[in-house]
Amino acid sequence: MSADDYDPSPSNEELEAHLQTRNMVVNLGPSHPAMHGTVRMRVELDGETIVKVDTEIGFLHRGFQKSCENVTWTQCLPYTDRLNYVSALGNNFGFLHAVEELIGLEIPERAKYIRVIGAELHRICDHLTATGALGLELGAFAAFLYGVEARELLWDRVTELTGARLTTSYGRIGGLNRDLPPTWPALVEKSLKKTEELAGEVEALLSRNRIFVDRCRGTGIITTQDALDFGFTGPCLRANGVKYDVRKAKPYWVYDRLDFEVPVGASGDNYDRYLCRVEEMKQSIKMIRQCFKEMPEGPVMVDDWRIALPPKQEVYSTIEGVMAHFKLVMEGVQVPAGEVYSCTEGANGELGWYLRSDGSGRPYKVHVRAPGFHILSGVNKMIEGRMLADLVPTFDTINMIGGEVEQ
Amino acid sequence: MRLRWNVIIGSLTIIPGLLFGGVATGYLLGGLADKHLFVGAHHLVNVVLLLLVFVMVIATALTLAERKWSAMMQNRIGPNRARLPFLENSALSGVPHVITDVLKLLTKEAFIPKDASKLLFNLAPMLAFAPVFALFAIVPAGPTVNVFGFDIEMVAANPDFGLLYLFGIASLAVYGTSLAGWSSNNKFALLGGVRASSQMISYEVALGLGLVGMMIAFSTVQLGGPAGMSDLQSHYLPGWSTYLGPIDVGVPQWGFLLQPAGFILFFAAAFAETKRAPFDVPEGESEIIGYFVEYSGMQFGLFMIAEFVEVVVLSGVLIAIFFGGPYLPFGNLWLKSLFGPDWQWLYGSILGTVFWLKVVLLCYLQLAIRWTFPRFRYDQIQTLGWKILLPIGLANVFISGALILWDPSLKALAIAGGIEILVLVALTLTPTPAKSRADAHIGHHGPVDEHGHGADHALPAGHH
Amino acid sequence: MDHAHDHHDEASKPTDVRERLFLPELLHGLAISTRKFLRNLFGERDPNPQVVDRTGLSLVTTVQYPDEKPIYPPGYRGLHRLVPREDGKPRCVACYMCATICPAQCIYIEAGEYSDDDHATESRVIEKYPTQFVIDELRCVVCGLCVDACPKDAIRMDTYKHTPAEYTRQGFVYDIPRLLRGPPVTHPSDPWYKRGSSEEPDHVHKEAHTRIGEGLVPLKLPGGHRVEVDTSNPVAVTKFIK
Amino acid sequence: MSDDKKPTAPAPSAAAPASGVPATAPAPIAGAPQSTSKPGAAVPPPPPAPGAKPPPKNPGMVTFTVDGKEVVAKPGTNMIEAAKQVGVEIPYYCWHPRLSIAANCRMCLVESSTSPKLVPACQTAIAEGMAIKATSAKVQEQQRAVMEFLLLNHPVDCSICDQAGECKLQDYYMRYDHKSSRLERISGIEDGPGMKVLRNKRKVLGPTVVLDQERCVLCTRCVRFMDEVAKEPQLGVFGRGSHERIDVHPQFGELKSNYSGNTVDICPVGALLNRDFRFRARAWFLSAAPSVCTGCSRGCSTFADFMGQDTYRYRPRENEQINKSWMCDQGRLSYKSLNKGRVLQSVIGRGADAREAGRAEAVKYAAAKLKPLVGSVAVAASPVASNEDLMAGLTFARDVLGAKSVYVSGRPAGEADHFLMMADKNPNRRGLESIAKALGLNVEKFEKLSAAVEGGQVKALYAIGAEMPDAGFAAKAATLELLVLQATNEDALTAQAQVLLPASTHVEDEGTFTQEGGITQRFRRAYPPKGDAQPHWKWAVELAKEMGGSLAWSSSREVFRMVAPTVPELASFEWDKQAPVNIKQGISVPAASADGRPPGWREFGAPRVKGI
Amino acid sequence: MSQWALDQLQAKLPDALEERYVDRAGGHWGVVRREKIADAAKVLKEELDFKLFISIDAVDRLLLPENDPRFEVVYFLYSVSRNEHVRLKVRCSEDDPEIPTIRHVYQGANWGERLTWDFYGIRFKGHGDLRRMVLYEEFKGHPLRKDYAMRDRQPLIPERPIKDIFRGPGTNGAT
Repeated sequence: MSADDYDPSPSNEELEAHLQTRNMVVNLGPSHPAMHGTVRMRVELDGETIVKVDTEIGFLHRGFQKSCENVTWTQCLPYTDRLNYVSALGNNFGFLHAVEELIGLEIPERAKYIRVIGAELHRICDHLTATGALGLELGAFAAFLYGVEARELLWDRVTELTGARLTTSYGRIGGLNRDLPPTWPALVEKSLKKTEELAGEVEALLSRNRIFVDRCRGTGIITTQDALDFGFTGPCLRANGVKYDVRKAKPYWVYDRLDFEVPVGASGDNYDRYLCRVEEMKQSIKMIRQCFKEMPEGPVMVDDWRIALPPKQEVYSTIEGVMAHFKLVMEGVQVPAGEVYSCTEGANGELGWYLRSDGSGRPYKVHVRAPGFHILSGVNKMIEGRMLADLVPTFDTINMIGGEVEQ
Repeated sequence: MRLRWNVIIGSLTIIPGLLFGGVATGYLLGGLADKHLFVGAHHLVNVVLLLLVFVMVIATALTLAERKWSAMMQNRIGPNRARLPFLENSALSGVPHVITDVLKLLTKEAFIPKDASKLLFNLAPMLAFAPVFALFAIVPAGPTVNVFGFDIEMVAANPDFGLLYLFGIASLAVYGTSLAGWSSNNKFALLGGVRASSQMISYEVALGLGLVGMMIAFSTVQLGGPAGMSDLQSHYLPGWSTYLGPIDVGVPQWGFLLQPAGFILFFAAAFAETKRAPFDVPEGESEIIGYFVEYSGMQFGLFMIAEFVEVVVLSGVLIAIFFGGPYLPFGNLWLKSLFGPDWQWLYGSILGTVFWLKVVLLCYLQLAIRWTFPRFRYDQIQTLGWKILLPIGLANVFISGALILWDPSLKALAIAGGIEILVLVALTLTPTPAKSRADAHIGHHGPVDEHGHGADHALPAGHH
Repeated sequence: MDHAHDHHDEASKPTDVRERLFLPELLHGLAISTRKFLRNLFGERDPNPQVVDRTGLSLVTTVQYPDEKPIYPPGYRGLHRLVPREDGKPRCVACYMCATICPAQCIYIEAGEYSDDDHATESRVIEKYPTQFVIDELRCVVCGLCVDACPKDAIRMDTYKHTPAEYTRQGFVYDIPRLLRGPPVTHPSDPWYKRGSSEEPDHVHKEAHTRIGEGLVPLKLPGGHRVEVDTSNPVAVTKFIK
Repeated sequence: MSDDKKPTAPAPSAAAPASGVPATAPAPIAGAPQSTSKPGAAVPPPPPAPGAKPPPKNPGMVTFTVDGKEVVAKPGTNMIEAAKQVGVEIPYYCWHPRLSIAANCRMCLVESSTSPKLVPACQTAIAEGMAIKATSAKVQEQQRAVMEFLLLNHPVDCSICDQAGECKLQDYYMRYDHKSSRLERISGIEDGPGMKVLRNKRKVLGPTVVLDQERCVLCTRCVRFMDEVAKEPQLGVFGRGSHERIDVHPQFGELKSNYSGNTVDICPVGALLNRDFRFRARAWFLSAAPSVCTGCSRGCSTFADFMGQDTYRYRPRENEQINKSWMCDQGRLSYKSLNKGRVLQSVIGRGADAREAGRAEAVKYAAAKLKPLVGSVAVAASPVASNEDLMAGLTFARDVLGAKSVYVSGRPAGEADHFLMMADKNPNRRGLESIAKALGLNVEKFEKLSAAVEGGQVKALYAIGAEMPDAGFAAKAATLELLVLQATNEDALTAQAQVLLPASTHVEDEGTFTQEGGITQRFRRAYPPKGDAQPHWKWAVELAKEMGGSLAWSSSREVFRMVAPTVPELASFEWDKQAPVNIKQGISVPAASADGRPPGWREFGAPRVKGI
Repeated sequence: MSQWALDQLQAKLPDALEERYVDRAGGHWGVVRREKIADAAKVLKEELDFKLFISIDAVDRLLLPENDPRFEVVYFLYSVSRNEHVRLKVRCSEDDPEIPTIRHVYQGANWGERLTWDFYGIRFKGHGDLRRMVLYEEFKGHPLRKDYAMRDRQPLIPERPIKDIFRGPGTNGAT
């Protein structure tokens, strides 16, 4: 259903002419069930129709950049986990990729594969959350819990991989903290099967359900022109039919060796965004399976003590090890002075990093181009003139994550 | 594949047993009342038993069932933390939560916002609760049987304007919600109240139209009594019945068979009246939280319990009108003949139990719908009500009327209904073709510059 | 029965009669939830803490936390512990590495010096020890960098449990008595295996002028053979592959 | 991180080649081929004729190249320093600009066009036309080998070594080696320790210094310092080969010198450690502020190393005129008074009536008490206070209190020695005298005040600083009707004050001292004042304001700028250009940052653990 | 990378680029004259097909060796058809931190410019709605400037009086 249904004809205006009406302004958020994270939307309503939206963020602002500028490059990692906390690994690895590009460092093959696996696992988690929450906030609670159930299974695997389910801190400059657990691939395969099943159920509950379709199709539309203008990337841009995916456009790690497709939509509405996400999950599952098949044995960390902490036994028993260890911990990895803009495909789109180093162990400037920020900035284009209830699915399909928007 | 036999056996024995005991008590007490007080005194017993015991107990149980059953549908366990003092090792399937809920609601502060209209604010929960509660008065929960020489009706009241009472009282419920929304001095509540009132008023039309077909078919608006809709459904379609040994079988003239469209219409409209998902926009917990956003404690509890009472009442009404009331689809006569004249209350109690079991099943259906379906948008509800349900209802009345005129024995109506049901079933069972709109475009991937596909090629969708 | 009412333009029209009819797809949905409902209602739940391995009719994936505990995988980052030596004192030498790398700055250390009259040879060799070692678990972000940064294997997060709830903020401030727990850990490279005290070994001094290289003192290992690194708990430290 | 920086060669010579190169802003490679002809030009194109020296390129200067970059230096300049001019760092351990050259660490070996072998940069004289390669593969291999050799017997001690963070071994290891150990492990235990020579790890050399012989790289800087600078040759090298070690000469028994702390400063590794600083803080947490030692009237330039609102140590700061690179142990320990025994709260009343008060209340109270006594208030000023404090305080005394003369208090005289320590223990006597003179106040001896108080002529006293040369003065002060005292540290006199105003120390504010030789030095603020303390000048400004005067100064810089022109000795001092601006930040900046919390600090404290 | 775009930009707007260089990772940068940035953005978007707005931020060069002028504002744009990022830079001094807005060229620059104003205090001329983005209006200073200390405290501010626009039964509308 589109906004045309609310089209006050001249006769209506005549009827209401003698009534002194004024638009109602309501605050959605910062504490509101549909405002993911804590966003405040000052919504001006004419009846049920949104006349004007003023999005106000900052309630979850954590000073990401300032914090990063005052710690070593390694210490930034826990901060990056908390950007898009649903897909922490993607952020984690994205940041490391940028730092490695700044150093000019090539990481070991196996680490590249594991990074792809981790990033794609978390992409699935992110999309499961987005699609599930879409169901939840439209009222279909079951769909959400099926999505979350699958996500939990994957997070269990992430726990086995990284040691924590949400805030992973798994990557390190030059590779990874540790190798895969030995039985991990089999568990992942099992979880992926279950995920496929559950995601299929979510799809069966939603995709063709007329109520759902009516709620999503034709709502939250953004034109391609506007989407590009606002800097939409990821599924939100692809729902408009623009085939821009960093994994294809500028392949990093091993994406150029993987066989996957990038789903695109056509109309840029909530429904297409939803379908894009559903399809992307399938592609991600495919990629993970390929990675397990092709992954070589070998180290997961570069062997250079100026970058990587020495192996623990070297630290315990040799002066060389303990010195490198101390220097790395005290001063951080000495990233050469320079600047770089590097991007990876985060769950919500292009996750760009503009890093600047002054040659010391601490970043001079860490700018993160969080995809969610730009998408949220265009949200008023998507819902002004629409109904209040359309705000809810729109917020879900853009997968607004407070952490990355407000940094 | 281990099964939980305790649950299976328990649900097969305890629930029917309890229901049976309750109904039997009702009949016997009714008979005693008539015998010792005055004729018709059993209606007083029914008021207490049906409205205060059955409806309230089931509604209260639904507060738990809503959570427990939804958990089952969602691969969860559901509430199981509350324990009774001496049974600390057993969760008792979460039953103690009912008690703790009540305790919590009673002991919480009843908060009244500053600038709220206090009188109306306090009045609204009562206004929301009372009408739904009164609705059940005309729903017959069992056959009329002879106990101790008196005809005992299992209904609180049996006015000859039956359904009109239903419509009348049902439309009163809107006051509670709209007053609650307005008096709270909260914009979200106000939005909810406005949504609720417009929705409830709109759907009364569809609600009425859904039943017109049945009224025409049975030529009555009464529910209970021998000429009421409930009892009429125990009859078979003329000529389409036979005996298998002692058991009578045939095609019963249930409203569901005669009027499937009317049933769906009425069901949908009644759902909208109860404001439950997918029609819960007045509540819309992810959008505006609802008209009762400012309520707390037992005042909120009243809104909540009113909703569950509505669920029970709606099930009762649906069963009385469309699912043969307390009667089985076949074998009613045989069942009646099993019991001697002095034991007719047993026959009544069995059928009463059947009625309540049907109610529980329909309650499950409503809960399943609530937890599975997304919610409509406010304007889509209006569209559905006025642009879809209303024309269908009118067409249904017209076609049904014509069929009844053509064939007063209702057989033609039953055939038409059967066809409708078959079409629906066929459509549901055919496998779903793989579909997603994005599919059409998958494959346009690869390095973007290869395609040279500029962004401006994409559709400027959505701008009509 | 045809509910499909055209209120979309062509582009966004429902494509399928079933979708347009509302009911078939709604019934599909109901079938899914009812199927799960029946399976979960009548099926016995498998309480296997590894959720992905659960079998049976019931699909319930809940882990009833205090009653059923999930199995945390090796390397799981739980509550910190200060690793004790064999003699029960912390391995920590107050080098401040963990306090330095901690992004949340939740570790507070004060260092002290073992006095000369301390009779434990280990202590005399180590010289330095923490008089205070405090972790504010409320500030901790559980990133595990402290474990990475420890050059003595003295802090670990292999307790496989979370920080328990407390009634006061102060309760989350863990000091040495609360942190010092778990099995002791030894490494062959620990300095007290190399020498008895921080003084110059006597014979080294004597032989210094005669033969170079005699200063090498054989490792004095407990039990006369090599020390095994404690492996009962997986070493939750960074594993590098060189 | 100890930086043995010496004032670099005069600017004109360094600027000469720079001006020749056109300023090419965006050029990708900054004019590499412009100064030398070809990469192969290790030997200059016209080979020098044997015996005949080529004519110098810059008359009076020596011109040679380091890594292809042309260096012009005065004859006799050390090669390491000359290379630093063009940004080439040559690593070294044993070399120190103020000590004789030992050339025993071999770290500074470079390739020279004048020698077939590698030559030590510290020892080799620069020569005209010489071409030095400080970063060639051969040199790098040599540096790596030296590092490996130095680390061969070095214990695995960074964890307990105070030097970690400012250790040259660590710095150079990361820069020139960063390879793993090749030391054989004890057989059978792969992850066991390597076989290293054991020496004494905790040899207490004296009251100040403790030695770890295992960590020592035998650069002999400490021995040379004691011999050449302190002129107390107490240290020596003993033993042979891998058993060589530093120790105290037997006849001395222990290292007992007022300058032994400097050996710790110049030790490039963690072998010599200060017993006072030992294990108290990690070097990388400490920030350093340029400061001045207030221990005596020498006024040595120092760095005050601080974390949070505590000073942890003083380190000498380069000052060619006053203290070179050294300072005495007594001065080194004088930082303790900055942390301990401080007056941090205003106190009103004396004896039993004393109670703590806020700043505003104390000022109001003092003003009310002083007002009726204007004209009869005696003024005492301590030469421990900075010039700015005295300027403001004495201006207040003259203009508002109507004082005609000032009594000079201050610490009593102590012992002096042969090198740096002076008998006068007050850092700013010269400053006080000149300011008082400039303000038209008579400078009076303290004995006079003492006598006047005893005799009852002086009933009220306004004192800037509580340091009194006469230990018995506190008892006499008890007879005073009014004593308004601005004090940094508690002593006997503070108990007698009617109004006690907490004053900040010199590390808590910026300002200047004029030392005995008349040299004025500026010190910078390390951290904000502790507690309720504030600088003397600020108290004076507030008192003046309360009493109806007008001293409208809001910073010590302003005080100086307003008053100094009238003081002939200070008029030419360029306040803004003195003292290095760059305060060294601790590596962990946030750890010891603005609001002064060490890592992990929490407001409600933590249970103290004893005897684990 | 983006060399083509800068070449084209130079050809079309000869005086726009002040400097060009290549960073460590091989990215080409163009330093645009301050007054030309809006024109450059327009050319890039409309003539060179850099339609996708990527990001905007600033750098405070206070502590870098080369720190005059103090601020650098960085722009990133992307062309889907050419698969190319373009990196632009505008420099402005501390005394006059004002740059023409590109909000009318890219709508996405709205929030980015507000964020830059918020964090660095760089004004964008013609923006029209230059409010703070994540901090509150009463915030003193601009936190990402290098001279804003890590743990600077902000003064407490009184609660802002919020005028309710529409009331229910209590006060009957107009307030």
